Amino acid sequence: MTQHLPVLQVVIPLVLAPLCVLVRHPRAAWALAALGSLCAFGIALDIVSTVLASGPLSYDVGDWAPPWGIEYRIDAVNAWILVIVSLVSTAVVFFARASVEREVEASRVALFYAAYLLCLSGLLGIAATGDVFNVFVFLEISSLSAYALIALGQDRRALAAAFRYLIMGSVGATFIVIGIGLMYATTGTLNMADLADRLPGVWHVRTIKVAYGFLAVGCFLKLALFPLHLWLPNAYTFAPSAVTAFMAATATKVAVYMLLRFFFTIFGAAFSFDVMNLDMVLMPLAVAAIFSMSFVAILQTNVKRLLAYSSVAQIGYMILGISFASVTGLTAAVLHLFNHALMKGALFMALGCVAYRIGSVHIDAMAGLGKRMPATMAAFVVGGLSLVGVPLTVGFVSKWYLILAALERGWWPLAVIVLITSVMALAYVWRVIEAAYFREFPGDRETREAPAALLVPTWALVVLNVYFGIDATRTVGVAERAAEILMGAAP
Amino acid sequence: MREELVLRLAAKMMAPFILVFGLYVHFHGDYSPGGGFQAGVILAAAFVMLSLVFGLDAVQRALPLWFVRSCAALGVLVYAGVGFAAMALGANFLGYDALASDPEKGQHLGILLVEAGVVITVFGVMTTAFYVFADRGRRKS
Amino acid sequence: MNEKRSPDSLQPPEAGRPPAQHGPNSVPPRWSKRILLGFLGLCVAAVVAGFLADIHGEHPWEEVPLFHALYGFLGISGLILVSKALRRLVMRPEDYYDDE
Amino acid sequence: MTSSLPPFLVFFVGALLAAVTRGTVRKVLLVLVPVAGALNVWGVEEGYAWQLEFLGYVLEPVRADRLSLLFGYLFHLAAFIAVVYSLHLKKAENATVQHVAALVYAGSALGAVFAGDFISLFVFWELLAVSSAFLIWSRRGPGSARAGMRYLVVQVVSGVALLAGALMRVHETGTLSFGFVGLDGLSGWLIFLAIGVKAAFPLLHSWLIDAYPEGTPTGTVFLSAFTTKVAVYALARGFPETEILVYAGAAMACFPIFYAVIENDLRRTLAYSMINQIGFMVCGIGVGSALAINGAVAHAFNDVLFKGLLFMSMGAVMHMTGKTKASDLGGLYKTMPFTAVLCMIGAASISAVPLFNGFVSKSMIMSALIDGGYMWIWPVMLFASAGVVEHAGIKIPFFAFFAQDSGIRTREPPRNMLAAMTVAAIACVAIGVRPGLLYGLLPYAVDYHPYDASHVLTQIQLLAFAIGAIVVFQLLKIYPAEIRAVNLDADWFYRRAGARLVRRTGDAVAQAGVALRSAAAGVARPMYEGAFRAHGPHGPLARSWPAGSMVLWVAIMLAAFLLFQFL
Repeated sequence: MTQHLPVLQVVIPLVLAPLCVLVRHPRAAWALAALGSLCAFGIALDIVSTVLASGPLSYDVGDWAPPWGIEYRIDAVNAWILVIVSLVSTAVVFFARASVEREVEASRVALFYAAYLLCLSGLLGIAATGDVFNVFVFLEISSLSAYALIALGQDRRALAAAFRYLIMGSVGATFIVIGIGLMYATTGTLNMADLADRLPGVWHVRTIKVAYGFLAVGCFLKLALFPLHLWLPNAYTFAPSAVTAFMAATATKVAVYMLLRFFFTIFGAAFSFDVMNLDMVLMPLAVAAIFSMSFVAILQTNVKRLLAYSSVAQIGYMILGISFASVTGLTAAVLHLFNHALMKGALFMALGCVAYRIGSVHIDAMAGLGKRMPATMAAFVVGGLSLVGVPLTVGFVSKWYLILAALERGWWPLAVIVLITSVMALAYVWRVIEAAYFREFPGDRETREAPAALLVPTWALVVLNVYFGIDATRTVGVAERAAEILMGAAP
Repeated sequence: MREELVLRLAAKMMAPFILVFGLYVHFHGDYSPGGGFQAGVILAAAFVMLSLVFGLDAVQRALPLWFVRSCAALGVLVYAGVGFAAMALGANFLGYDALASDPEKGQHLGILLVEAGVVITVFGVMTTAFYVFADRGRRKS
Repeated sequence: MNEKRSPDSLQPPEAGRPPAQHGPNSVPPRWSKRILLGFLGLCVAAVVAGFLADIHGEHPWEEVPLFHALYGFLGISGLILVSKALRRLVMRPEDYYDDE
Repeated sequence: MTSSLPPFLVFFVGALLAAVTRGTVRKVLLVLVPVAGALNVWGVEEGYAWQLEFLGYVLEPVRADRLSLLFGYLFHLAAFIAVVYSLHLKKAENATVQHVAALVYAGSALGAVFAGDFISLFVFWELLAVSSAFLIWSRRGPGSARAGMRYLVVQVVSGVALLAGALMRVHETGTLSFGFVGLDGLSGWLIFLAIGVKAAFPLLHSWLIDAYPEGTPTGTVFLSAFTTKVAVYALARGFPETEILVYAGAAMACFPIFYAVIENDLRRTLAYSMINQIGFMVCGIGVGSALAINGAVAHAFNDVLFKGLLFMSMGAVMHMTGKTKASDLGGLYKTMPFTAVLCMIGAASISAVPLFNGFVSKSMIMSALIDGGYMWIWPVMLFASAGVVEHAGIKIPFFAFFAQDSGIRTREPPRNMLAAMTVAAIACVAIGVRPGLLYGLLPYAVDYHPYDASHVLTQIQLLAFAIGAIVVFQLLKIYPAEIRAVNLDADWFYRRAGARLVRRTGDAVAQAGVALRSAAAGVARPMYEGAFRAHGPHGPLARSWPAGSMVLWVAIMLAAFLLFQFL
């Protein structure tokens, strides 16, 4: 049975999704979603340990041998992504039971979980597959279900936000499929490993460079790289709390993974950096993203929106890590994929707790909550500190590697920028803390602590934030292995 | 339109043929142009036509929303079920060879069943989409 | 503009309380006289003892007789005068920062 | 001894327990924590170390040598005194927050002096900043929230500078170990700057003046003991014999005394006095000889005692009367005689009167200056030590307890406050009478005898005539009167100039933005109006306009990317 794990990882959530539609009962649908997430998480853990112990796994769907058939190929890089996605999904799904009951109409809850499972399986599929067209198919599965999930938000503007996301997402997906098509036209293959073999022979062909351009812009759009991030703030702000936590922690991460796969595994680091000068493209955009989006975040009054802009800035850190074009830089980027998923998951879930009790995540509505909802706000504070990069949290580990990579490359101004923007992060996190702890609670509202059903998953992620901040050997080990694979230094 | 005798009669007569043609497109999909996606749309088209002529309510009495929605889900299960069946018989996921004693027959059977899943899903999704949109317009007016 | 104002005008008037400013004569008179006399005795004793004892300086300036006494007196005099001058430069009303 | 715990752990565990206990149980616990910690640290011997691996580097969260052990003993003593002093706190005074923050703060200070590498140091450095900020916020007075925030920002910036310097150093030397740093290269300067902020170097000092008087009466006692002393420790470890420190120390010792003369708030006067005393220590570290380092750390030890005593006596006054301004106080000796006497012991100690502890450490620094050949710095420091008499020796006790009777009638402070002050006073006198108690702990072997006739007599002459000058000026009515006022200091640059700058830049940016927008509107309006007419006010296409502009960006990106590749 274990040899089927790579495909089961993706197929189990995919099969459970229609079951959710069939059973229609909200709690039963939730149970199926929880089952799917747990299975995916368990399988991901098994896969990652296998991959680390004995090298990449390969699975031929339908017994068609690659490069003709579809191959699922899992090495340290995507095993890691599978862990991130399924871990966050598991935490969010336990959080979602109470949160979704409050925020989504009862008649739609079953459909919600169906879409959730589809989105999960799409994201896992993108990560697991070794076939570029399959990437596109799973990208569409995850995106379409994501649009539906976002549209389920309470606010009327959720629909408009989902629609804009749909347009932008479709443009991005189209660009990616155009890129894939151009690659296929030039090389006649869709298998990643095969493409990697054949592409060096056609580096000089213009079609390949154009394909590269389309893939780059498509990925930039999907991962919300500044200035193509415009769809993200609204989508995150108006989606149901659980969806925001899930999407923020996984969707953009998987898009970054796509970028890494396309540019490092398929085209190769040499082509990306020597021929296409990818580092020179990415670095200014990353710096602009970090600076301008951190600044925008400082000025926000809706905390969900604030964190959404912060996400764009944090994506800037990952891209910055990639732009260093070194193993250390990629380690930082891959590490931050995981760490940022942990912190943003925790933060958005804490906000979900606030929304559950107060119904608003406006900064003024959070005044005095430090006393009324101590556990929730404590979770927010720890998550926020992690975002700032305070030692003993995962944020510090990421920043540490980013700065090391900057210094290694001799670009110390970038190291300084990373430190300065940490202070900017402190500024926007502080605004929330200030409201929660230093302002008086308006006396006319009765507010209690969020229920344990919400707090337990939130704190689970918070604890992981601290745990992997202190004991970073495992995460750093995997990230380094992944970075070596991507740079072509290890199989 | 309910009073238009010619239309009502023509629609009633055409519907079975459309359905049969849809099934033909499906079953012949592995040898000639066609397949699950097209067949599903053709099947759905029959009901779309019927509801245009006889009204949404009449069709929904025969084919309620919950049924078509379940179809959408069921088809996926059929598809994945074939995959799992192959897995249970010792092949990889969707490895049709294992479905029958003769690999070639297995391929036939597998593709047919998978396409059947696709037919059911596409039919369900198309009809659901039509229902949802048609319903929306009706409520507003 | 503030520099030109006299220090007293900065005082907020407070009715019903003795003025909060402590002038030089605010030491209780009877005690202060005894303490001052005792203090004067200490100064004299220190000077006399300084001449009697063998004072070995480490710094060249310490060769000057009664260097420490003179330095202490002049130093503090200078300190007080300079501080008074400094006040003209840096003093602001108490609520200067309140409108931050 | 391997059975010892890391010193900071005792305090952190204590803080955790203090957070969940109440009433008498917590009081017992609070007293027990420093005692248990002291017993623990007594068992720690030189060479004790605790290492762990982090991100591929060997970290040394605990590393004991004579220097860190001395500070370890000191911080336990200080924590004990300050904890006893704060036992009376009630719920209304935010007792839980204050107690927990104080224990974390003391534990972080211990962690910092035992930290063997930069990362551990940085962690404790930031913990110090955050935990101590709560001691300021807890006062909840007008301005303390803002002052606490300003304090925290400065401290965090210091931490960031430390981290940046440490990272560059790792990159240069490949080791994280915190030993001698020196001022070569940017990394050394960054670390120097980070420590300098905490040590209140001139122009970096104003956070201290700004924040300490805003703390709670008990909180300021903690504040006075730890933050700056950690900085002194770090300087002694990383920058001994750095010549610039001699001059920086001289400046620090001198400029605050002028401010102290005219400052009305007595706790702020003490804050200035604090910078002045740190000046002596910094100066000693700059000289760098064995005698000078001994003098500097011995003075740090003593400063914690007598400055703590002075802050405690002013805290007691503030606790009982709610006032700290010289212009509001006076005549309190009638109702608070014990406090007055204890305050005067502190004043005598800080003024380096023979038989008090300030004398035995300050003379070491003065002698070391001459031995080191700093002939022109010696008179400056002598002037500074005469200045101490003026503000801390005379002004503090005089205006609070004597001077003109303010009419305030109160009682002695709570017994725990008196007890804490008594312990500190006894320590001051004990070290003053028996310097060997302290000298035995110093980093280098000591062969220094403060009590020879020459030293004692010259010091008495200096002090007596310095006081004489004050008396004369008082009698001649030239002495500057106490006036309710704010004195501008370097904090003006960020509180006023900075605020103005931010405001003006903001205005300018806003204006530029308006101009830019109108210019852009001139170009974009015709296009926009065309689109507007075409699609109508609420047409479906008008609503998707933002999505359109997003797609426009996508197109621009693609075009730019391809152009970049083909040009």
